[in-house]
Amino acid sequence: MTQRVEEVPFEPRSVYRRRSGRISEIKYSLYLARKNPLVLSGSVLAIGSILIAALSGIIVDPRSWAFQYPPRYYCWNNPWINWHLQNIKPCPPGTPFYPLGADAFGRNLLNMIILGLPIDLQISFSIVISAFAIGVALGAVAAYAGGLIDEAVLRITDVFFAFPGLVLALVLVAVFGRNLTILTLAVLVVWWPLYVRLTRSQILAEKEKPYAEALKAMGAGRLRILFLHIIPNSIYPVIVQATLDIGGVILTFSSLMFLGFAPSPLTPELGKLVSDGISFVSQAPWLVIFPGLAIVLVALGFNLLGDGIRDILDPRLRR
Amino acid sequence: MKLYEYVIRRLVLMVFVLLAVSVIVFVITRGVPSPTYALAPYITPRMTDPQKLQTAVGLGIAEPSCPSWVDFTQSAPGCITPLYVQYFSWLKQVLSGNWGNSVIPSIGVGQSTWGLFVARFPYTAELAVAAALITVLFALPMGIVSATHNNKVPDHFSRIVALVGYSMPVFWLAFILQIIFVIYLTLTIHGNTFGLLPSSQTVGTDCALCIPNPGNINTYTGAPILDAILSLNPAYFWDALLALILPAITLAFSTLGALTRIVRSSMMEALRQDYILLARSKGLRERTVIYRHALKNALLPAITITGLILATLLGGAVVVEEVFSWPGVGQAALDASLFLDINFLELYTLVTALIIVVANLGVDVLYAFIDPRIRY
Amino acid sequence: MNSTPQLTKKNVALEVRNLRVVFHTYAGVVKAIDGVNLTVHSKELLGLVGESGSGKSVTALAIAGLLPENAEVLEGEVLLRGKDLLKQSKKELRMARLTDIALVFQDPMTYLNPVMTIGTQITEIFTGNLKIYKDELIQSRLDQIENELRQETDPKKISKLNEEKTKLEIKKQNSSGISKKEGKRLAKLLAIEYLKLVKLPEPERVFKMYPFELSGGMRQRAMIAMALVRRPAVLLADEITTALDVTVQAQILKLIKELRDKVDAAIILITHDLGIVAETCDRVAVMYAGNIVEEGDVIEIFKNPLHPYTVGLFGAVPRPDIEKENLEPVPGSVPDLINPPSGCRFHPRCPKAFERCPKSKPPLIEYKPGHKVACFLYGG
Amino acid sequence: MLSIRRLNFLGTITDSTLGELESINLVEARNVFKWFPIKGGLFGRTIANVRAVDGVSISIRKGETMGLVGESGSGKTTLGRTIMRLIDPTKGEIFFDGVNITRLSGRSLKRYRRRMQMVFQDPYASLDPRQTVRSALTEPMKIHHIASSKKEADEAAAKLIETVGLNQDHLERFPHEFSGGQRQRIAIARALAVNPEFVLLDEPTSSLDVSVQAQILNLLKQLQRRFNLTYLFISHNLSVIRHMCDRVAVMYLGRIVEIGNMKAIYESPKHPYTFALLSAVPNPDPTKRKEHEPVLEGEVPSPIDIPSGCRFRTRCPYNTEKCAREFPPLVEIEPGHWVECHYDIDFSSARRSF
Repeated sequence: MTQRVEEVPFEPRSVYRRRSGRISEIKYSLYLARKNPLVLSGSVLAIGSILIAALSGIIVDPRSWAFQYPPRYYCWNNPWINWHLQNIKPCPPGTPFYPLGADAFGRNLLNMIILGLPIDLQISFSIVISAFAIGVALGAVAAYAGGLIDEAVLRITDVFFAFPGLVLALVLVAVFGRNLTILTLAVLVVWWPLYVRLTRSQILAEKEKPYAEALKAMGAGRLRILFLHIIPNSIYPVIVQATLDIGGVILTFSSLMFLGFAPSPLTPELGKLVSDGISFVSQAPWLVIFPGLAIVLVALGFNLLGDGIRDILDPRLRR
Repeated sequence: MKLYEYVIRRLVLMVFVLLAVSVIVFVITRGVPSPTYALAPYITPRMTDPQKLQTAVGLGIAEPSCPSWVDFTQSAPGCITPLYVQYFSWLKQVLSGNWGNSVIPSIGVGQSTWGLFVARFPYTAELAVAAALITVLFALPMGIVSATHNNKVPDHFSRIVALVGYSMPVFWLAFILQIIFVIYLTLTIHGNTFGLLPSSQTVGTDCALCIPNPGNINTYTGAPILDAILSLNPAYFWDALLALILPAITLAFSTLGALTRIVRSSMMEALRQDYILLARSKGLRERTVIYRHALKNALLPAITITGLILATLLGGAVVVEEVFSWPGVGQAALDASLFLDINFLELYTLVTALIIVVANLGVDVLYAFIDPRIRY
Repeated sequence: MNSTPQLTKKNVALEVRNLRVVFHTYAGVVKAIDGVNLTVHSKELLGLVGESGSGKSVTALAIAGLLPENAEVLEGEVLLRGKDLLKQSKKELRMARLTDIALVFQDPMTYLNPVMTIGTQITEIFTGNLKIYKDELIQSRLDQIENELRQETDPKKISKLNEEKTKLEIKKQNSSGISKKEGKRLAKLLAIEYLKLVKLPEPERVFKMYPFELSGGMRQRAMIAMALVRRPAVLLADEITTALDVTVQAQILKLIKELRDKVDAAIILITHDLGIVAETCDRVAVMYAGNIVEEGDVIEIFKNPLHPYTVGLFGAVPRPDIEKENLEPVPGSVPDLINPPSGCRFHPRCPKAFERCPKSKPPLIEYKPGHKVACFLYGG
Repeated sequence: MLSIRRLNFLGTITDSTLGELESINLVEARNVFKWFPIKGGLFGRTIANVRAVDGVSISIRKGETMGLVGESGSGKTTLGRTIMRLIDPTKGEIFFDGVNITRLSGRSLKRYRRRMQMVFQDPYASLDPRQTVRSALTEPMKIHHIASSKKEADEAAAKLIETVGLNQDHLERFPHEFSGGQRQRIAIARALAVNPEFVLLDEPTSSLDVSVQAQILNLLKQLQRRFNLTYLFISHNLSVIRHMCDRVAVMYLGRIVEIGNMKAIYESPKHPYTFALLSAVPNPDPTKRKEHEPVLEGEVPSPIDIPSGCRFRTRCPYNTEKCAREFPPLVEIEPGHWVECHYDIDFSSARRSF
């Protein structure tokens, strides 16, 4: 009935889109990404951190995390070597070979940060990917089946939403012991319901769109509509959420490690590194500052990327 | 459906959610670890084994037919009461207000868990409310300015602040603030250090840096600032306020991002709406257009987030409380999980779950008052 | 200038001269309006017809100074009471919207603020600008009292009304403003009067209702009341019946025709429906791709369309009363306004185009009194 | 009133009439109801029903265009969706080519889905935004196993796209790259991809501009001749219906109040609602202005709370006490022209009273 006459031709028939088709669509997205400073800086940070984490064993000596005996708290070539020896003070940043300084045991802080990165990223990715998979599967089933199944899934997520985030993880770790699998599961348990809700609402909205009905009228089966049309069309916000959550999971996981749930005193992890540095916070603040800064940069990278992707996929901007 | 009908339905649903939470917590805490954990607060080293077994039977954990304490600790068949029976007897106790005793050394072994929780909760509440207030006070203007100056300097600024707040680990920010204020600036007022509580109000926590505060403080509510106001003690008020500032700012900064983002996007959405064009076409002032027409519509999603933020904060900010030695429930929960004080963990989880569910309901009811379109 | 005697230069309400508007989009510069000239007189109903993308709504927004941020007015004048609105400051423009130019849009559901009552949305016009509207509010209430006194027989009520009258008259003499509370009360009374004027049943109740509680037709009436309550010199009605059912549309059009006689406004009725124009308007301007291609008296243009586009438009419309064997629409579609065709923008679709058309733009010339056309077939 | 072939209270067609209709009717709806329950209260009971379609019988003959006209909320789209089996009727039966398809599902329904296709109001929303035109056109062929190979499907798609007046370059593009009229052409091509016999056109031109609308209407007429299609054309635009249809059914609040040949309906309407609708349509001829003609007051009542007796009586200028009390009978006033009204009103003399 309603006829909305779009008067202003905002519709972008851009020069970049003259050659149409799927390839130009991707090209167009890349063009938008290049134009968007958020995505650019975000992807530099995110991809950079993934690369460093992947190559950490090659870039630095994996043994640099171990205690250096005898403690080399004196810095090489340090003019104030005697002063340091007298005060047993961790090596400050800026000393040759120790760009970020060293801790009280003489360990190179930069090396430790590089070695601490992989575990955070690995665990974060595995948590987000599992939560994503569970969420999309359950959300799709709930939204598409409807009725009792939907109700059941919703109520289960209700229960998990009522749990205070970190606390369920604390309880689980406390009860089941401190190993990385348990830690991962503990965070996953509080993380997956969000994806179920998000996917469900997306699919419900998508299901109501006329094209789904058009497909039904055409004779397409339920599964065909769901898998070939509705899920691909509703997945983008979930992907954005996943990108944003990689940073969030890193923060949560490192908080757990910071709070003392690390499996061993030698677990190479950034939150653990911060908590190790606390005893020296008044003499050697860099031991707290730099590992934390590393976390900030990694989390920021993924958050920027997620924000940017959201902007790019924003239909108002796009169509 | 009428509003009260809706609320009743939600309350019924809420009871089920809380029961489910209690089942999960109970199974995790009592079904998995050694059966002796649940007994820890009630047995002393001097007890003989039969006495211990008797205590276990009395608490409804062991079957009366269990031959010996050794059999019990080894979970011999027929010795441990089935979990569901345990659950119902536990539920009965809990509903009558008996949450058991504590085993946390830093808090006091053998104290009543409920009493402990009640003593600590006001601290958490004070911190949570302060942090939520700071969040709203900063996020609202930042989000609005960001939306009205889209893609200009104020927008970039507040987006960056929000993003950085989003990406910063709370424990790290807490230390950075402490390094700046306590170590480098050595800011002290009234002889008190920023971010640390006056010792007279701490509940047996490790508080080496706390400076004793003389003064007549009556504990009316248990929350330092409120007590200071109620006992008309300005010096103590300042001390308590100083102690609150850093932890509250830390918490607020971490929640600021989420709220700013929501306010910004919903405000932008509202400003894009047709009714804004009509309001402008009526010749209204830009101020009226933004603050009366757009903001009222944009407020709805912001309220949801604020409610959620407040609810999670009331559940205790474990990390911040730990770093600032803030004697709230979050810190106690951390200690409880380190010492496996299952009584406290159960109480804590259930209360926080209750707070979250109630907050959600509150937000939904508030919606109905703000948005005339919503009818339940 | 015009054939009809009452439409002399004296009561010109609004004049648009050579208006050119572009939109900066990241795809390029959209040349949305390219030299529009438009004159509308008081108490006249001008129809502005065209298809989507022809620039009719943009023209309305440009007149009201409400173009979005990415729009730019390259040149042109919008003359209202001898002043060029385009050259005025933001504040003066706002004042012009407040007092002289009112807009009514299509689909009032999205144009009315969902969380404010109809009443508030009308009265806020006055309560936010009490200084300007003081005299008008008091005067309108005094008129209302006069009317009521004429009908009232109950002596108690008469004395009450008289009391109010003297009070208001004192306030009117007084140079100081009126209190917010008093302003609100007067504004409410005025608003209800206008809700009655647009024939809303139970205006007092509608005053307190939210937009979602009203039906489409009622919302449209409320929006018209909102526009008229300011007594504007120009009323721009943008596709006001598009979202409505035919029967409700007929009611609203009837209302518009009645109001035209009651209020002293020039009404520009923007629509894509030729039937509505034929049914209601005095004069019509046909727009195509940012240009006015034909303008003139309704009967003249419908009887004797000159521009090939207008002819095509008529050929495309199915009639409710006559059975047409075939519709003869203009082939093709509206051009891309980022790279509009050179010369006459219609020439790529024009069946009668000749070599001159792509070369230069035809001016809008007076083909005969009361009928202007922009086409080289008719000179220029 | 002429010959009165009374139907029973709910308007079911008697058996004797059915026999003769069956052979020529391609699509038939018999006494179809569609009520949408409104849940409420503490336990989510059904507290009311939206009676979108409230006892409708309609038959569409092979090769004709049946128009279905009514205001928003009259239930015309719901009726269309019920006929297409997109939603299940609360009560009543749908026949396609003489076969009752009301209870069919799965594979057996799919066979009929191929023979009946649909074109929607909003062409952009009815196309999957992530699908190229080629993919959108070949998908129905895949679903119904029409093309034996990918190559064959591609060739068919190329032919189709030219049939609707676009060219093969358009096949690789996405829906958002087209204008409204082009999108509707694509949607029409997609409907034709499986060689249907019946096409439901649900307001196919109401979001389009006049000249584009005319192009699409011409295309639809041309396709009907070429492929021997049967149309059910749903629209609120009476001028378009007049241009397109052979027979017209007028719906008001979930019921068909008048049905008959296009000429009969437009030239001598018998139901006061039909007459009001027709007189409300603005005529693009300023010399025929309806200056002082009264218009129908009020708006369509809520389909939740339908007036008793005749549902049009709340707005009808001729309404009497009988209208409130009794359900109006469906009367055949001339062969094929049915009206649901208590009275036989002569509008030509009654023009002023409206």
